[in-house]
Amino acid sequence: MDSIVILFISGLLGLFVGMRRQPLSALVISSLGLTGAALAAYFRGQYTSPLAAYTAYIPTQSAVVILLCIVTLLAIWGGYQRYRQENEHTGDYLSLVLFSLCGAIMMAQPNDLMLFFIGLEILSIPIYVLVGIEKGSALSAEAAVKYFFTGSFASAILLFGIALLYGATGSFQLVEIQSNLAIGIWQSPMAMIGSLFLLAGFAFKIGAVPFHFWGPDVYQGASNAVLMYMSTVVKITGIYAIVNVFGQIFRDSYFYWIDLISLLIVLSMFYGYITAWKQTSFKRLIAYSSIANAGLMLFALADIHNSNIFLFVAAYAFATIPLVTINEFADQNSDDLSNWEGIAWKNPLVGAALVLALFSLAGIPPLAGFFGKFSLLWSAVPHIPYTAVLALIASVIGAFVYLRLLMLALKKPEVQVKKALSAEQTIVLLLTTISSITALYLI
Amino acid sequence: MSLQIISIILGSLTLASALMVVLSKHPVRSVIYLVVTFFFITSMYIMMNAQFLAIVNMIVYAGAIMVLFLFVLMLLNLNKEVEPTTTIGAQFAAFIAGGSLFLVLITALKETLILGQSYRHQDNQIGLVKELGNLLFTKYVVAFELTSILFIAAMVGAILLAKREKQIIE
Amino acid sequence: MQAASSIGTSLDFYLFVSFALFTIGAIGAMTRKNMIVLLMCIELMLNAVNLMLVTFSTYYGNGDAQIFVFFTMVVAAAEATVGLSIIIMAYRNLKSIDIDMYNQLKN
Amino acid sequence: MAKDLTLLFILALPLIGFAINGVFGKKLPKAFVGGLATGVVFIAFLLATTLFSGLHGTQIVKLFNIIDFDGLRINASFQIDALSIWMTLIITGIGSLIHLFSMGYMSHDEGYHKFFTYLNLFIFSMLILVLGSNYFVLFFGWEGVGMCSYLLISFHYNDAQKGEANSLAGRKAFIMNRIGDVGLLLALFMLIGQFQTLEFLRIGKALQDNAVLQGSALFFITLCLFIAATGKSAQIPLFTWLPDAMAGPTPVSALIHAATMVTAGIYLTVRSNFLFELAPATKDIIMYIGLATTLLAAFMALRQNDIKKVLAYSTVSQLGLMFVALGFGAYSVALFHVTTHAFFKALLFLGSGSVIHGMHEEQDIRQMGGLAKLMPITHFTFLIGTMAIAGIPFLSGFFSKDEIMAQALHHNPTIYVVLVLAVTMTAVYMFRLYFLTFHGTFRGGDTLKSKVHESGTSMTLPLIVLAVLSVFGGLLNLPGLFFKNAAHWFDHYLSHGTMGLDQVHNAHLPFTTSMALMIFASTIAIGAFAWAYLTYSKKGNIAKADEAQNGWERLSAQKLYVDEIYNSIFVKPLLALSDFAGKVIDIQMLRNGVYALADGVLNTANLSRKWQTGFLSNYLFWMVFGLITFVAYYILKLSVWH
Amino acid sequence: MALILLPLIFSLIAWWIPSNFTRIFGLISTISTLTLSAVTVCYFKSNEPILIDLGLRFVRFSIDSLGFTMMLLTNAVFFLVFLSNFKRELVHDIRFTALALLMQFGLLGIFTTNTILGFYLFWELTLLPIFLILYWFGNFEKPRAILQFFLYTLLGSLAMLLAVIGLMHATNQQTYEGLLSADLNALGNTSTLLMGGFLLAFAVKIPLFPFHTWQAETYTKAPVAGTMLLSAIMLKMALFGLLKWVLPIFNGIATDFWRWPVIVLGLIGIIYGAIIAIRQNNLKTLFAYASLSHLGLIAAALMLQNGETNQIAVVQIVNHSIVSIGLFLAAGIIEHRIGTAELTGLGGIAKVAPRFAFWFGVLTFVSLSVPFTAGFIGEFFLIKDLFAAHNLTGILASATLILGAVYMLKAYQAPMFGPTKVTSFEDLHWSEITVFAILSIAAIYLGLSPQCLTDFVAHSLSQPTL
Repeated sequence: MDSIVILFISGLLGLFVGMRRQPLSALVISSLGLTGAALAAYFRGQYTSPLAAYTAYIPTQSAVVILLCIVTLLAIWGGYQRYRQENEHTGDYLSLVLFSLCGAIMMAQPNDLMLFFIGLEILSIPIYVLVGIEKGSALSAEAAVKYFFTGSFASAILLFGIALLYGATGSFQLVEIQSNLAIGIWQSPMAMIGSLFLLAGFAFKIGAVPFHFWGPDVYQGASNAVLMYMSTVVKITGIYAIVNVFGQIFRDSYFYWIDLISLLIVLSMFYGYITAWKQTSFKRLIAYSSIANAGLMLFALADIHNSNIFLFVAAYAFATIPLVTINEFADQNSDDLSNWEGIAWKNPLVGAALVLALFSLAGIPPLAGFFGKFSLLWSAVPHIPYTAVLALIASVIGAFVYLRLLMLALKKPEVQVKKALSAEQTIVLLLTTISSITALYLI
Repeated sequence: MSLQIISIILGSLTLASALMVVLSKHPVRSVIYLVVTFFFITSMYIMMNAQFLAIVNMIVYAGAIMVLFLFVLMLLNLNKEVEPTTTIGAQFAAFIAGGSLFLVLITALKETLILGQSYRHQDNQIGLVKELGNLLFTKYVVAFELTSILFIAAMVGAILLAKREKQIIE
Repeated sequence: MQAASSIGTSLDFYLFVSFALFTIGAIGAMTRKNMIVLLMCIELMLNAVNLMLVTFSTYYGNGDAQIFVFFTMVVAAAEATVGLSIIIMAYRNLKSIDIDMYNQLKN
Repeated sequence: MAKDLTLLFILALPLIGFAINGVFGKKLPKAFVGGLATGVVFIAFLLATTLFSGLHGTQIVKLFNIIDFDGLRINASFQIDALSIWMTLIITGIGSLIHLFSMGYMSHDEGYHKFFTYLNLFIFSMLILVLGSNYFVLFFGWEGVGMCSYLLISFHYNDAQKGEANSLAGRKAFIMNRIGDVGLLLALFMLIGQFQTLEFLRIGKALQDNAVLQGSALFFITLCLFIAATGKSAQIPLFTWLPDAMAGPTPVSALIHAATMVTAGIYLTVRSNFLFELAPATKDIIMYIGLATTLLAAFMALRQNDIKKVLAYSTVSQLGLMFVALGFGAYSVALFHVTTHAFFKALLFLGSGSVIHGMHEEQDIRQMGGLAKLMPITHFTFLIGTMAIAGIPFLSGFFSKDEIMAQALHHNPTIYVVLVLAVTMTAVYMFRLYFLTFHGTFRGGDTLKSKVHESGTSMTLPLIVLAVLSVFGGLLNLPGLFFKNAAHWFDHYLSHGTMGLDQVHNAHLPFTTSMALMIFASTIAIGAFAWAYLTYSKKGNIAKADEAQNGWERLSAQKLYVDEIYNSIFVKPLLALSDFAGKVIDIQMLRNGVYALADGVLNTANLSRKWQTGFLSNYLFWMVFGLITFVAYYILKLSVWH
Repeated sequence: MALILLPLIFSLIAWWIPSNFTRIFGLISTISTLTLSAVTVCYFKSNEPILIDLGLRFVRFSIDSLGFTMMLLTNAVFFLVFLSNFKRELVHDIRFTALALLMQFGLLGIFTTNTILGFYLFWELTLLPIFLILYWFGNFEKPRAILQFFLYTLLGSLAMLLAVIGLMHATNQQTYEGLLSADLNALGNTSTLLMGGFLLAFAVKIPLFPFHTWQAETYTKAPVAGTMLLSAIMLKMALFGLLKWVLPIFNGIATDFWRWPVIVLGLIGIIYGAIIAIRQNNLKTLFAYASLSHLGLIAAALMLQNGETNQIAVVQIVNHSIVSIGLFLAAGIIEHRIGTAELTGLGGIAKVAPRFAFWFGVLTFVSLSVPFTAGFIGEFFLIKDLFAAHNLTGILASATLILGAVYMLKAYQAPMFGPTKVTSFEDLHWSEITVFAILSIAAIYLGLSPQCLTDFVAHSLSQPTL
């Protein structure tokens, strides 16, 4: 809660500073805001918030908030390069990101579907705008249109699901819903259909097949800075929300959904990875890879109580952000994969970050991505072993996708051209690289 | 019994006007039909004694939002433009999908606990402003406050997107 | 109870209307190519949800759902604002509000 | 000196020679290298004679432990008994002579030190083979001599014309030997399975104590041992490598492919006599294989024109003869022939070496003739060798061969008849060889004739010594009809000091029969001599050119086309199989299959990306579709459940 | 601990070493690791495994005598690889040095880890460096040849990951001793499936028959040093895993189920690999198929689960490392100096490079497992035990002796003897001679006295505790 307040205020401040064309100050304010929000979340256990007395509060775990803040911090730094040059919209961009993050924090671990829905909208609406922030670009406009319409359509579906659930149980409180449903979900088709609508809405948010269509198009149309934010924060929030909502509502009966979840997992992973293979645009590649990763994330639903999604999403975010940063580094205005040829040779830090990020995404130990995957599979394997087998086969295809990108980036060029990273990019790459490695402490 | 008849008539009109929203070729007519639909929905709210919502729906939806729609339509000066058409196949597919969706939803209704149950008139004051106001500013005050973020964001976004860039003018 | 006699006043009728509205909205969203109409269809879907929520609220005698409807309207308003400005922005770029013209991003 | 120390010295000396020559040989003077190599072998021979003279029963010398498992303990240990010492004497004795010969023969070779290194290594391996006290150590030596044989056959791999052929011959020998080795290996495994030990003494004792062993097991063990023996001793079907092995330098042919290594198969059989005695079926197989080999090889030798090839087939034939004896269970007889054969065949090979050396590497007898005057010592010793092998009375070969014939007659007169045929052929081709080489006129042209010379002392000395041995070798095992007391000395010697042989008793024919046999044999030999003299010396016939040969001659000259048959039965199918497996199965089916699978999976990307049409309406449609599928699935599931 | 971490530290330092000193640095670091491990072995008592617990959750280390053997082998292999490439461009490259050292760390981890997850972690850790080495320094025309290697490897290791997870779930244990004490037979068919997961990973690495197609192409196209690392030590990971982990842990239903399938695959590999090798025209491809043949034998013998066989299998593992370093070094020398390893383009090298001919010959004979070499002992006893298990397996396995002679002699004679096609050939450099000499001495020492090794590992094989 305090984090939200801090973020909101710094967002407002950023907005005003941005109006004065001072991008750096806006960045500093936003960074401070994010840091403050993370700290507030960290110290939240130390004192009681006055608002906690109310029934509808936000019980988000501090770890998630901190993760979201850090990821956002990295994202705005990684994408800052562009806004330093075109300082027109820096303030708007930063404050919209911060507002959106408020929504993410609200919806990540809700206990009340109403707050959850509002959070979802606060998260989504600024992103609709952010996608279209490149006003001169037709692609950006198209992406914004597509994202907006699919997004509001999915919101409507989700809302419908919430309404049906309410109809079946008479409450928006997850705890009450659970206790009212305890008589048995199969006695209430309405609740069942409601939860399926809910699931569809979530699947849209994290971009699982067949609700993934917005992903590639929107990712491609969005600028690198926005891509960095939305490919990480939205997914993290989405998966946390679904785990939380389903974990609470179907505390004892989540396994009813397992076969559907398995289907989603398998479809997403195979579709995502296979389609990623033939992409020529980096952003689309990342988009399809994120579809597949969404499938992986859904493993968390196989055993809701024991799953630990944190590691996976963190690893995913810390691998995606440097990659997009490198894409920004490669060429600001194009996302064609040909820009990636031999890019590792332009800068040693880029090379290191790239190798680690791609191997982390491919899930090869001892990098963070492996531990994420492992912790997901650890809880899932006893419940859906055959899905796990299929998922791992899909992972092999995925590894191919990443290795292909890696080979492209590592190809030794005829003439080596050095290129410097900007300061923020350096920081982002350093931090993500280090964090990829420091996952070792998890051993 | 009269209530019953009124309900049925209202319901049918709602659906009819909603269908017209989808079916009419001209966007302005769609807007008008939408306003009509909202009007009927509002009246249904009143039937259920949800007075506050009825008012809000009338003011916000039929009033503000729909005017905005019209405004944008006029702004873009689209009323003369030929309405793009959809292929028959796509329409058919959409219709099948919609139909099955509806069927599926009806299944949800079947065998539901509340099927066939009438209103509970014993506590019908909840839809009044006082009751809701109480609830809104105690239990849901956090949510209420947080919507301000939504609005700020929407505002910033709307201005940001709709504002003409200088470069475009020059 | 007497299902036949209570038609119209019973909840399931409103639910039926709401479902029908939702379906009409969805079909409209799938078939119409004009972006503004599309947005209206989505508004229709949201209204269907509102209607359902109010119905349930009446059934349970619980104000929560009506508060929710209030918030939904808020959200719908914000969404409409942003949506319309996106449409304007897009129109400036492509000079069209035919959704099928927005087909650069694919595969 | 204690016996065990002596034994170790015998083993160590060639190894030392090998090491010194191998490491420093290149920098040392040639005389020293050759002298050292010859010296160590000769000293080993002297040491072996001391062991021989002090031989008393069987003694085991344990060196160290190779492997010690719960069920199986294998030592590097050596056995001193009559058999092993006798073989040691042959190896070191003839070995030192051949070393001496090589000093002259190889003097102009650039690989001089390498040659002696290999020779010493061979002597060492061969000693290990015959001295080992268990099958494992024997196998060590067995493989070791195979390796040395390979190295020495392909010694002249750098030769401009024959280099490739030489190395191919080495390879052929090694591979053929390997096939035999596998037989030995399997026999060893079965022995371990049956007896949990590989020690000769313990196996023999176990068999004595408990003779009721599974008959079929023993049959297979002995069969595998015999397969090993066919490989090493060039019997049918694994004999084709030996003629090819003549590609090696002539001393090598003398030492390895005539005197010592090829007799390892006979040694193995004699050593395992306690096994073979209990497996009569195997003995029959041995006998018939030996018979076939001796006959066929003798036939092939009839029309060979390469001086060494004649001797090679003769060796195969003689080895077959020995196996016939083994098949009859006449172990000491076989070993007696091994001994005499070692003398005269080494002599013949060295003689041929001397001829080749004198003729400047010319091996074709059609280019020779009349060498008797040019190379008197060689001529004389070669004549003795020829007479010995042909069975001219009172030379060594006469006695040893006669013993075998006697055994044959005793067991089966039909076999005797066949053997007579083989022996006749032996006499015929040997005398043909002799007369074509040393009599008549020189056919190699005048330039070559002027260069032909008698070999040096280091080469003639071994010839003389071996000639003496060939003459008097028969004294070792005189038949009973000459000197009652001294007769059958070798039989007694062996049977008293060798495990198992004391159980075996050779059959002795009555006086008149023996006498008749001897006279018959002598007649054959002398008759062949006379025929060859008349044909090649008096009439001056020379070997026909290839084109002029008639049916049987071509068959003989082309070695019955065995190589060709093997080539088309074994080699070509194997190569074809290899090609098939490598190209079709491995690359086309497996590898390309994987590629196709991967490509197939990845190419579905072309399809799957079409799903992303770019039209918003389609996206919405698919979302609704997904939603319906969700719900429909659960409704179905619900109705199935309830 | 320093034993294991040293290569990692070196590999991190390596990035900052100026390129002039790279090769010296590589040599020094491998020597120091080797020395350290050798010294530690001297103080090591084989019945007292060293346990290293760093307080990590999933990874603990314990070094028993088998671990020490493999560790020494690893360190020696890396030392030899660096030494043998001392005159090549390759070791001048920082990337190679650093990656190779990283790989060494991964391998040491595998051989010393005490937890099943640790085993998997290190198993995969080796993948990263070898991929980069293959990609950067190999001459693959198409990326898919590398990808083929990774297709197999990843499929295998992901199967293993599933099996690891399943095993940890099923037994609630993660340490070696814990897993040993767990009763997996109670799981019934599940344990068979779990073992199948491990076996798939191993079958790809070893490689066993249908999973081998990556091998020939990868070996042929990889840089020689990479091939040496792959065949000399990386493949041994799988055999080690089989020997130390899978077979003792799954002893019972699962091993009974898998024994004959694996033995049959191993036998097919022995004969199939050897037959294909006969007609290969490229030296490296030929040796790759030979490797398939040799390792099939070890894998088949390991499945017998016989204490003595296992000890001898260790000898054979070491021997194969020796052989493969030697042979691939020879092939690499030929390729490097002439530019091709195709047999049709080679011949008569022995005339111009007698030293090379000699040492190559020695290594050829070592690989032919003639007496006095380790291979002789190894093959003799392994085939013996296979023969004891079933006569037919023994007979088929012994075909390797015959076919091995056929292709190895071809591989040696064709370039060395044969008609002269190569006229100038730089003879061996001292560093290469040293490598060959070390290999030959090691092979002969083990051949004469295998007991020293078998006794050393006997304890940890017969009573696996830590």
